[in-house]
Amino acid sequence: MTDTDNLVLEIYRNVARIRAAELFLQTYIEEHGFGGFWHPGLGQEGLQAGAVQALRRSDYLFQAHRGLGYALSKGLSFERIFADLLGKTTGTVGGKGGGTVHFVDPALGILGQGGTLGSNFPLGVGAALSAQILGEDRVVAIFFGEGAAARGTLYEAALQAGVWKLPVVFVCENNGWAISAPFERHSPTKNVADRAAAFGFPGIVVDGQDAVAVHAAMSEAVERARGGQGPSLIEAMTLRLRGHYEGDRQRYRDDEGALDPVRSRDPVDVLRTRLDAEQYEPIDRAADEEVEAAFALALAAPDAGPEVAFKDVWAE
Amino acid sequence: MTDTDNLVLEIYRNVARIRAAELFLQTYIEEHGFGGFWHPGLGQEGLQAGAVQALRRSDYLFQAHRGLGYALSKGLSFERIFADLLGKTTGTVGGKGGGTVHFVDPALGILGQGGTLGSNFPLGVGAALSAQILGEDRVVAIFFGEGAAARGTLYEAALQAGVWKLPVVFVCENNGWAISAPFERHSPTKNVADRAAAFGFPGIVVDGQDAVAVHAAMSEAVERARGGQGPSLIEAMTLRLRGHYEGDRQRYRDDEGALDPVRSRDPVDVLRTRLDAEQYEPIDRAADEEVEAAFALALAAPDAGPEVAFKDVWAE
Amino acid sequence: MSTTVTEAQTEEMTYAQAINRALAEEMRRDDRVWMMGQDIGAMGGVFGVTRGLLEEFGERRVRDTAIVETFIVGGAAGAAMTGTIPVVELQFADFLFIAGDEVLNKLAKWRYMHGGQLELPAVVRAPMGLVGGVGAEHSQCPEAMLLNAPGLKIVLPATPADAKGLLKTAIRDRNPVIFLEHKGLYRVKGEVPVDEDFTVAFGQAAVRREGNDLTIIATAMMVGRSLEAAERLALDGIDVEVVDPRTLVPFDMETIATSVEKTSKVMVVHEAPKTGGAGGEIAARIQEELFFHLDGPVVRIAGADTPIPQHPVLEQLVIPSVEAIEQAARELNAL
Amino acid sequence: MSTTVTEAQTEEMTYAQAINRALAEEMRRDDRVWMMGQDIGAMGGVFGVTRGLLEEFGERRVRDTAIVETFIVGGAAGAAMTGTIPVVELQFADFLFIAGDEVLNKLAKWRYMHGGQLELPAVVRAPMGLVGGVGAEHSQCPEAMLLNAPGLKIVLPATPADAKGLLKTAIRDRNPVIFLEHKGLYRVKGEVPVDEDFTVAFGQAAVRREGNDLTIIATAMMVGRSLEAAERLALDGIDVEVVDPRTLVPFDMETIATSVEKTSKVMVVHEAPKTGGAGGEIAARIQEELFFHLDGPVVRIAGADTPIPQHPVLEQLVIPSVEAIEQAARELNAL
Ligand SMILES: Cc1ncc(C[n+]2csc(CCOP(=O)(O)OP(=O)(O)O)c2C)c(N)n1
Ligand SMILES: Cc1ncc(C[n+]2csc(CCOP(=O)(O)OP(=O)(O)O)c2C)c(N)n1
Ligand SMILES: [Mg+2]
Ligand SMILES: [Mg+2]
Repeated sequence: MTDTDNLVLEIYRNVARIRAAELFLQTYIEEHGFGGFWHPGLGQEGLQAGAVQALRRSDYLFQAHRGLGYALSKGLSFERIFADLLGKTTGTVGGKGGGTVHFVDPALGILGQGGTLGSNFPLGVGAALSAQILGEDRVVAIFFGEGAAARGTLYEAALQAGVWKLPVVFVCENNGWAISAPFERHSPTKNVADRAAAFGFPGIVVDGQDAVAVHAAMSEAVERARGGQGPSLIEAMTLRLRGHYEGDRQRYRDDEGALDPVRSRDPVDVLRTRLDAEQYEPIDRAADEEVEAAFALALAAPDAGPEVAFKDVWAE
Repeated sequence: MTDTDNLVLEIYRNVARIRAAELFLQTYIEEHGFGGFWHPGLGQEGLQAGAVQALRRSDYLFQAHRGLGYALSKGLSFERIFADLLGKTTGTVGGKGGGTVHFVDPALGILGQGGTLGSNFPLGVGAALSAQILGEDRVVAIFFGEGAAARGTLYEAALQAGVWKLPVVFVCENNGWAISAPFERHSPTKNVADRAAAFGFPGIVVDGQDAVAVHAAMSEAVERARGGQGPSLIEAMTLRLRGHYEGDRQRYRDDEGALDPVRSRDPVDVLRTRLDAEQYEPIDRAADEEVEAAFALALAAPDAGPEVAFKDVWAE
Repeated sequence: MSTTVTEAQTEEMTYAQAINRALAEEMRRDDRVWMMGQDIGAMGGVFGVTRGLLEEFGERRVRDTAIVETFIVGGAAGAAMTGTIPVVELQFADFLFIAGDEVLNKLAKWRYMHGGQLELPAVVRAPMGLVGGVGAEHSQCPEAMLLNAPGLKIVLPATPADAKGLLKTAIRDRNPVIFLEHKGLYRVKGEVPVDEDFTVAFGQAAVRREGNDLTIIATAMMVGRSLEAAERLALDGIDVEVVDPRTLVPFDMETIATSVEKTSKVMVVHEAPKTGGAGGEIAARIQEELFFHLDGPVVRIAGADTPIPQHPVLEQLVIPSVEAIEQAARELNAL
Repeated sequence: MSTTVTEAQTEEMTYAQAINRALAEEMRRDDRVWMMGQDIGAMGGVFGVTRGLLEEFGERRVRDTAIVETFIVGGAAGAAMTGTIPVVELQFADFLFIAGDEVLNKLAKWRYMHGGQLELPAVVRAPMGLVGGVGAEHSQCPEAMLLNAPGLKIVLPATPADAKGLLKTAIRDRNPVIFLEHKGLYRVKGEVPVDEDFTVAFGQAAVRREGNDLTIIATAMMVGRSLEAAERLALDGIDVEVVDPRTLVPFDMETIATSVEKTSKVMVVHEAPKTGGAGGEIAARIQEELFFHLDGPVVRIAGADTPIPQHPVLEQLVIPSVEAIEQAARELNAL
């Protein structure tokens, strides 16, 4: 197999795993409910896996709220992810999960997700600055939706990152919707990437349904960052296929039946065109099995006890 | 006289008046000190007068902290300006002035200046929105320095103003310095105007030392705003000739002796080339006299009494 | 207690519907009133509070914004200064701090700073408190963090009727008002006066239950929990008075003094963390003004000094339960 | 009272110089420590506090930023999570609210939210308080508005020695610290230990003056005014104890209890407005824990419930004067 074949397979493996989990959770939540909000990433698996694939383990990730694809692709196990979702002590946040969880694993470079949209920007740029100060070879990827791209924190953090040429890649998942708000009615620019000019670094639009294309664009941006040439913004065009959160009835949505044919392509299908059935079928099966086994393990793990609520405010 | 001659004369009158006051205050502060900070606008009189000249009385002004040129050009009298500076009850804020004053006069459309830099942006865009909602024919001018242009509030307010095509003109006085920070070391873009692309509206760079050029650019932007075509950003290139505040020794400054020859032109001189000595000399004399008389009147006005400190928190 | 014009006719509705009703009535009454916020239009708000308002009042007056909290609040301030009455929504009260400068340095101060030449009749609606599994950054009760900024009126409606009546007063007030809706109360039902002139005045506490032994001062969701605790205590002959201040600024010290003079024992109950919470202000003021009427300290029952855990079960552990209120009341009563 | 290692050798210097010294020493001691803020480099800070540090430590560790407060604080949080110790400066403490989300929702909560997996050893230096004619948006004392956000340590140095010792502790602390320097104290001189191991521990109040009749708990610039009032009262035989908590979080209740048990009369003095100020928390806690030791209410002497007027003369009217403190102490003593 060529390197490219290997790469496609590796990306496909994560895309398939994310998809398996997305579908599993969809059913699980329908049957059991969910405390808080679960924001499904269905349809965005390709870009999540493709982009994160371009990072090293030592690179830092600030993920968005749309699903688990980021953390999984960065190396977090399903068992810990599910444990977080279920509020088990075996999750990454020691039982403080449950509801809209905030996966974190410093050893894997997974550094969290701002509950207040846009708070990732200064945090991520700060992490990049830290790497620069320490002379460490690390790149920071900050994921965000096109809705969050309106926050002034993007402007401030990106401006300073641009001036200091910090090793950051801003990854915008433009899925067309911010809850009920369609992008084209809420943006003064055609693309989020158009705004990168204001920060003095490149903004690149890429087909978000093509994981390999996303990986290529991301790799270039990561290279740039690693080489000291500063930040980039990558805007992956995708589409939110389900509600904002699982259970959202989307009565506000007016694009039903007229989904953009490019943006609504299934990223799994797009990748499969590069593979044979003998290649992806075992991966798909393994993914389903992995998800089920991991979920069972997570379910069996101990629930967080009341003491969890009262610790971790302070480092002693 | 032609219309242009008249216009030049009118602008010159304000430029000369601002200059007279700037010089007067410089001496006054040297001799008497000043509570708080006085931020001299010396060298920026041309752009301030030229830009404001393009507004109607019914238009709204949110001024910056650099001097008194904005308020004066919008119609505020010297007597009230000085009364504010001296903390007299005859000022616009009823004795709450003194120190770094915040002139305001709703009847003249003078709506204030954010002490926290960048807070003018949402306020000004909100005022424009208000005009749009009420169906009023008003344009809002928001003045700010190139330093304040880094605030995320510009991004958020300009983005929404761009989407809603609100009648706003963002007027950036790029005087090269934000306290000790030289623009070129703190901006990822060559010009602030380059960032307007991110907001989806035009950004225009203009010679800030040429009051007539500023007036022309501003008039076009005001026209655009009035016609419902939305905001513009005008960046007037100027230079801070004195310290950040009166008394600043500028030990940090490294451009001494190498001042940009275009940006450091005296706006008074530039305007005079369009006039005859017979035209401007009486204006200059009148300006000096006006300043002295007004200052004397302001000085004689009553000081704010202690009761001033405890009122105006609430509208009853 | 309330300056109700006609309470004769009422209708049962939820707290969310009562807010919706107030918005609709005030927008009909006064053309200058308008709204902006995220998802308030076609969606009717993430909590459904603004449903139907876009349809009735149109896009000019009901505006969906981008995710621009500094503009939502700062723009409201600018619009309020120029002749309109903005009633803006932040999706979660926790986002007040994103617009901290606009709330604390603009809305609160700009009238004073300008010698009364500017007025800022804006209302910021901000849903606060626990609602289940939304975590530390979406569950806070921020009232105490606004209380040290003179110039803001702070409203904490605890019932559907109050939600309607207080919001109408907020919209009619010439000062900036932070209107803190409790997310956990949105679905709670109650009788609400239908009269369009029904308002609830600011600075008038409501005695939610009369009692002689002990006074509980509670706000927002803690009013209901305190009433429940009071009912349990009544079974043991402990007669609790529950007072709901409704607004923290202005604050009705008179009603509280009357109650304290009667009972001589006081507890303050709120959901926000104890340290630095509004209970500190209330307790300090009561002991300052009524020290010699007190049989014992003013006791504070409040949230733990932790952020709110994400976990939908754990989150309840860090805010006062009915049992905790009951237990503390028993102890205070036994003094 | 302080965990001073060696106080033997001291040097007279200003509060600003003491802060400068702490910064320099800690940056020499620990390579991970670095700074950013506006004008802190070549200019040495608008109040001259960081003079010479760029020259000694270079541009990598002493960084001038653009006017990007959300990045200054949020970037500090991100950098603190990843192995460095940022000590950032906001030019005025009022700007904490520009970065309200970063302070209250990130620094304060992100360790807890992530089960202790992240640590945020950042220091935010923020100059607060009156300094003369800089107005409502540049003169606030914001401590109370941070106090209801568990997870932040809050430090209020009142003397040059404390400024140095507390800042060194702040930089060595593994938690986020909001370090509130009083602008009105920058030029005040005092003896400061020169030992590089000199630190002042958090949570240890300083008894600034011993006395038997009455306890004044005062912070920041009010410590000096309270001491001055105490000297005047001493002339009339009123023996005042002045306690400076130094840090509000953690809070040294023990030292205060010892004092209150001795004097039975307590006053709390601070510069921020009274309503919602930190005095409420302190007073509430004292009466809660020491009610039966008190001869009368815990009295709060604090700023007026107004913004700070711009006028350099008027501004003094809205914060406690020595006379006001003296007068209130006389009244309390006469109880
Ligand atoms: C500062 C802030 N404002 C609003 C919200 C509420 N909110 C949560 S998700 C969301 C929409 C986000 O849209 P986008 O960034 O496009 O991401 P997507 O959900 O489409 O993945 C909003 C408004 C928030 N969490 N934070
Ligand atoms: C949000 C905020 N940050 C910092 C300051 C302190 N400050 C006052 S003026 C100034 C420099 C402003 O530079 P610029 O915007 O270019 O205006 P100029 O002074 O050059 O006219 C700074 C940093 C402030 N007032 N507000
Ligand atoms: Mg989206
Ligand atoms: Mg400048």
